[in-house]
Amino acid sequence: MYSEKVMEHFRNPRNVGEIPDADGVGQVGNPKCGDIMKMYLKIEDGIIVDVKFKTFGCGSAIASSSMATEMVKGKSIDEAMKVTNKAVAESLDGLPPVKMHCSVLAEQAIKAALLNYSQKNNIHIDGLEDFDPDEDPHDHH
Amino acid sequence: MYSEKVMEHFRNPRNVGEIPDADGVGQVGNPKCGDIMKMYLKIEDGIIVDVKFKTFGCGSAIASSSMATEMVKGKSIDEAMKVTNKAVAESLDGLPPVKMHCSVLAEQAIKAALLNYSQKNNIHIDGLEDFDPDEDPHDHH
Amino acid sequence: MKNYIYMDNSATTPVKKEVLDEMLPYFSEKYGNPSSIYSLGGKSKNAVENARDRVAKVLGAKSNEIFFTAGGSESDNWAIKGIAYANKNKGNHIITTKIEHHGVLHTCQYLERQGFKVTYLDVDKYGMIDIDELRESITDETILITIMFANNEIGTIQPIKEIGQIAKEKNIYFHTDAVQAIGHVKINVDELNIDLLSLSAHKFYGPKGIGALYIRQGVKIHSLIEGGAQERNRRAGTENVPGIVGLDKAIELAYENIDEHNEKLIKLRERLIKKVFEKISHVRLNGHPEKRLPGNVSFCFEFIEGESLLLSLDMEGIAGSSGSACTSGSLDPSHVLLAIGLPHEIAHGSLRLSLGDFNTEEEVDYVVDKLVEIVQRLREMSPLYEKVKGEK
Amino acid sequence: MKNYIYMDNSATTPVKKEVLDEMLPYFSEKYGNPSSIYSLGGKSKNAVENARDRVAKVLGAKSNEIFFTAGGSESDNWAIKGIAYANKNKGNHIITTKIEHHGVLHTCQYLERQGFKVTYLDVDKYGMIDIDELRESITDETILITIMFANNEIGTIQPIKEIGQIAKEKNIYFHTDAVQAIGHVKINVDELNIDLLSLSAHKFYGPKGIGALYIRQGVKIHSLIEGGAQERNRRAGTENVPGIVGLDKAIELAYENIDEHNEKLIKLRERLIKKVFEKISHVRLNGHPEKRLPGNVSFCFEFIEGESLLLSLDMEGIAGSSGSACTSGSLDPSHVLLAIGLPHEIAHGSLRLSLGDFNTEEEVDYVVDKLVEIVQRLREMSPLYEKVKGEK
Ligand SMILES: Cc1ncc(COP(=O)(O)O)c(C=O)c1O
Ligand SMILES: Cc1ncc(COP(=O)(O)O)c(C=O)c1O
Repeated sequence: MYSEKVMEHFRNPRNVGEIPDADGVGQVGNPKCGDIMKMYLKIEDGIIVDVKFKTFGCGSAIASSSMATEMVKGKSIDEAMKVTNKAVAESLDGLPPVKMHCSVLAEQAIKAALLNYSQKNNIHIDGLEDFDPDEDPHDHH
Repeated sequence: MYSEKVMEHFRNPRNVGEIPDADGVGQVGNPKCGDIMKMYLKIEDGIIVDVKFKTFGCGSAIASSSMATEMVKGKSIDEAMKVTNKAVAESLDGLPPVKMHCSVLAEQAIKAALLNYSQKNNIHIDGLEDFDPDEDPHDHH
Repeated sequence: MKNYIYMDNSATTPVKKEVLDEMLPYFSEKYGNPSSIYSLGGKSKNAVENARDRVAKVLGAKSNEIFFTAGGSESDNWAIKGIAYANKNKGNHIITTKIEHHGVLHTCQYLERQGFKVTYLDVDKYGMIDIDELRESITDETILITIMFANNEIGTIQPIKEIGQIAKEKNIYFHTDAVQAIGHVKINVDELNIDLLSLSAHKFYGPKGIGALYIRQGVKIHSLIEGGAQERNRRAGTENVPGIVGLDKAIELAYENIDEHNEKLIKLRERLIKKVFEKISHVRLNGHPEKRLPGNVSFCFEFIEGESLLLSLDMEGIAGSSGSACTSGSLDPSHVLLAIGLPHEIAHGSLRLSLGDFNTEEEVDYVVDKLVEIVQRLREMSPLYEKVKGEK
Repeated sequence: MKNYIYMDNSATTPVKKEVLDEMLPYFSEKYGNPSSIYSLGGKSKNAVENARDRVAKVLGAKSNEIFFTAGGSESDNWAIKGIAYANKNKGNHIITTKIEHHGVLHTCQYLERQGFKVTYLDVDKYGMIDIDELRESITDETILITIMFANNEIGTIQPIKEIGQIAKEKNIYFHTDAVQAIGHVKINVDELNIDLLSLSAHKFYGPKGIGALYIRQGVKIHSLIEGGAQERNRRAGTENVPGIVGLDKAIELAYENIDEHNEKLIKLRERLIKKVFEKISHVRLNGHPEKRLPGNVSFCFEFIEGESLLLSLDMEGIAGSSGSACTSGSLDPSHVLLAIGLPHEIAHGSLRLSLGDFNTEEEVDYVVDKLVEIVQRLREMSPLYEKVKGEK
């Protein structure tokens, strides 16, 4: 049911953990739905120098988190903002249709962490104007 | 589906044929239903000295005819009148329920031949008062 | 069972060795439930999806239009009841024929008892429907036309393309019971405008108890068996994986060299018919002379009854079948033979010999010889034959 | 697939060697159609009738009360729809529970859409219905009570005798889905006042795609699959003879030494439960502590999600199952776990390990060791676990 890539990221997830002095922390999803993702970002000069995640969820939720962290690590905030759920899913060689919401969650977790960063530092990030981290990703598909 | 006895009588039916100068001939059944039995009796001094049959019908119709001829051969008319369809079926070690009408036909064929004999010779046979050889045996069960 | 001659391939067929070999690992080794998440389940899932792809390809359909069932009868019931119940707001009229298999006929009769209206089309002496009669029987209430592809008793193949065309024009669903056709006829559901099609594996050297229903995408239909999410939520029940694998292999073999296979069967069929007509009098061939299944031979021998013929053949080690519904507890002869206009007494003397991949010319010749003897013997015993002899 | 540890015997089981051996001749040698008149057909017919006798004997029923189907789902659909349609003049109310298998639940929901009324009984935290609630939910319109014998997810065994007693008193038909119970529980339909009972062979080491429905003589029921005269005119379709033969052998083996077999399973089950509780914190056992299937173990591990647990187990060569309907496309956790009152987030962390005849103590110990590692690893990854660690 899952691609080899998903399984590989599930088996060996990258960037699991916490960053105690994170510059931005975001959490999306809720336990009722069976998925929660929490992202920690370390940001220096507009560059995401470190990222860690913790996820409660199914195989594709863990793989999506792992892939998303890989995709934003070392990137600028603007570049990170362009990491869409589709890009995450594609990098994983696809997800089953019923699991697409996991990639949505991953995208949102990054954005939630960036939002947190922007609010703490009182800076504006293009594209986060209408972002609501509490929106239910299950409605996206 | 059939007992060994039925199959044996089907394979080697006794008394197949015609009696050209028969004293009584009876035919029952109709081609629409798929069974016709014709019985020929040779009667001397109230004793059935010879009997032959011809049957168009299924395996149990042929076996029932054969068994019925065996059961009346050498018997008096009164004894022959006592050969019921149940007795024919029992002598065959039973018939499937949907085939019980074949034994009814055999009983009726004997009676029809006896009726023919009684009419030709203007004698009374006990038990044939209400007998109607054209009655549909399918209604019996 | 050496020297047994099996000529009842329309009733069922032996599972071919190649088919059984494919099935075997799925009983005790690759036994996982296809709905399971672990790898053992994945193997079963793959096997099921490969089979679905194959069946789709054979029919010119899409994989998501193939649904596995427990056989032809379930497929027929699902198609007809499913369409009827799901579309009763549009109308309550169904058109079928008088010569359908009981899987269709009894389902239509059941729906009549539930308030639906059913037209049973007549057939001509060859068992063919009249396309004009079909056209005229359509009303504003008609929601389904269900007409069999090829008849199981007399082998007649219906003008499916014309039927499909009419159904399409009138926007009515068209189901065909192709249980006897699959394995012998090349079928493309798009070219023939078929919306639903039933098939059953044991008619083409696959196992018993597995079949499929083709349902064109977008067709509005209820499920027959509700429950788990199998078959994309439309037919519940843990998949019969070995059965599905067997169906897969059997349909592959059947269509791999279908032309050769049909040629061989037709040759045997024509030999059998020719020899019987040469050697036995008062015999009729039922069904269409050309538009018939390659392996189907259906005779009526006058003055004798079919069951005693069958029993006699069995005593000689020959398996055939009667058109008559003897064993079903009915005393009426086959509804199909009556529908083509045979009188009862002649319909009672029917014999179907359905040829298959394992039959040979020698077998055909042997069967004809035995038939000659048996028919003669039974006729000698028959009071109906007397007259004919006398008349001659 | 050496060293593969299969603990999903409630999903399906491998066909036992003895069972497959019995089946094999019926594919390619004794392949006759049981409805045929010739001797080859007679062999199939005998095999089918012997199986019917056996199933009847196991259930304390009469042979003519056993009908073969394509599995548990078909049996459930037949029983429920068949009773509903045949008795709708008497009433339109059906009583069932919230924890039925989808084969029952979705059928009841289908009937609701057709105008029937359905009461879904609650269960307590062990998954037990309340007999008084059942009694109170009966109305003058009630025509059917359908309550499962034993639950497939949490293993809880219902008070079937009491339910049967009530149904009998009130003159209401009682159907039980015994798909999980057959092979593990001794059942006598007369003692338990069961009118209809569903079973499926692949749950007790028989093949997939074959099952049976017990229908007490005199019960008024419609057919689900109309057509030929098979199964005494009540379930059409050429019989799946090898499947029926397999069911026969499998049920024989299951009941031959059922006490021993259950004792062994219960020992394994208790070992597994005890060890998990010893070694893993924040874990719950779902279902009834005693009134449960011998082989059923159902846990919820807090702070982790079931699917990632299953995938991790599979990576270690262990097959288990989650209560969650992940693969079915639903995002909700199991309706059974919600019905016993678990909050969503805990229900998501469910794991069912269902033990079977081939499992060993060594396997149980190995699985526990792996579980300890996997649960630890997944919890370390879980943002929910952080808090608990923090709180400690
Ligand atoms: C309780 C219960 N009922 C019904 C079924 C359905 O049986 P089948 O998959 O054989 O149709 C199952 C298993 O799948 C079950 O566990
Ligand atoms: C034309 C036709 N339709 C339906 C069926 C029923 O198929 P099954 O016996 O697989 O249910 C058969 C054969 O029995 C058939 O010949």
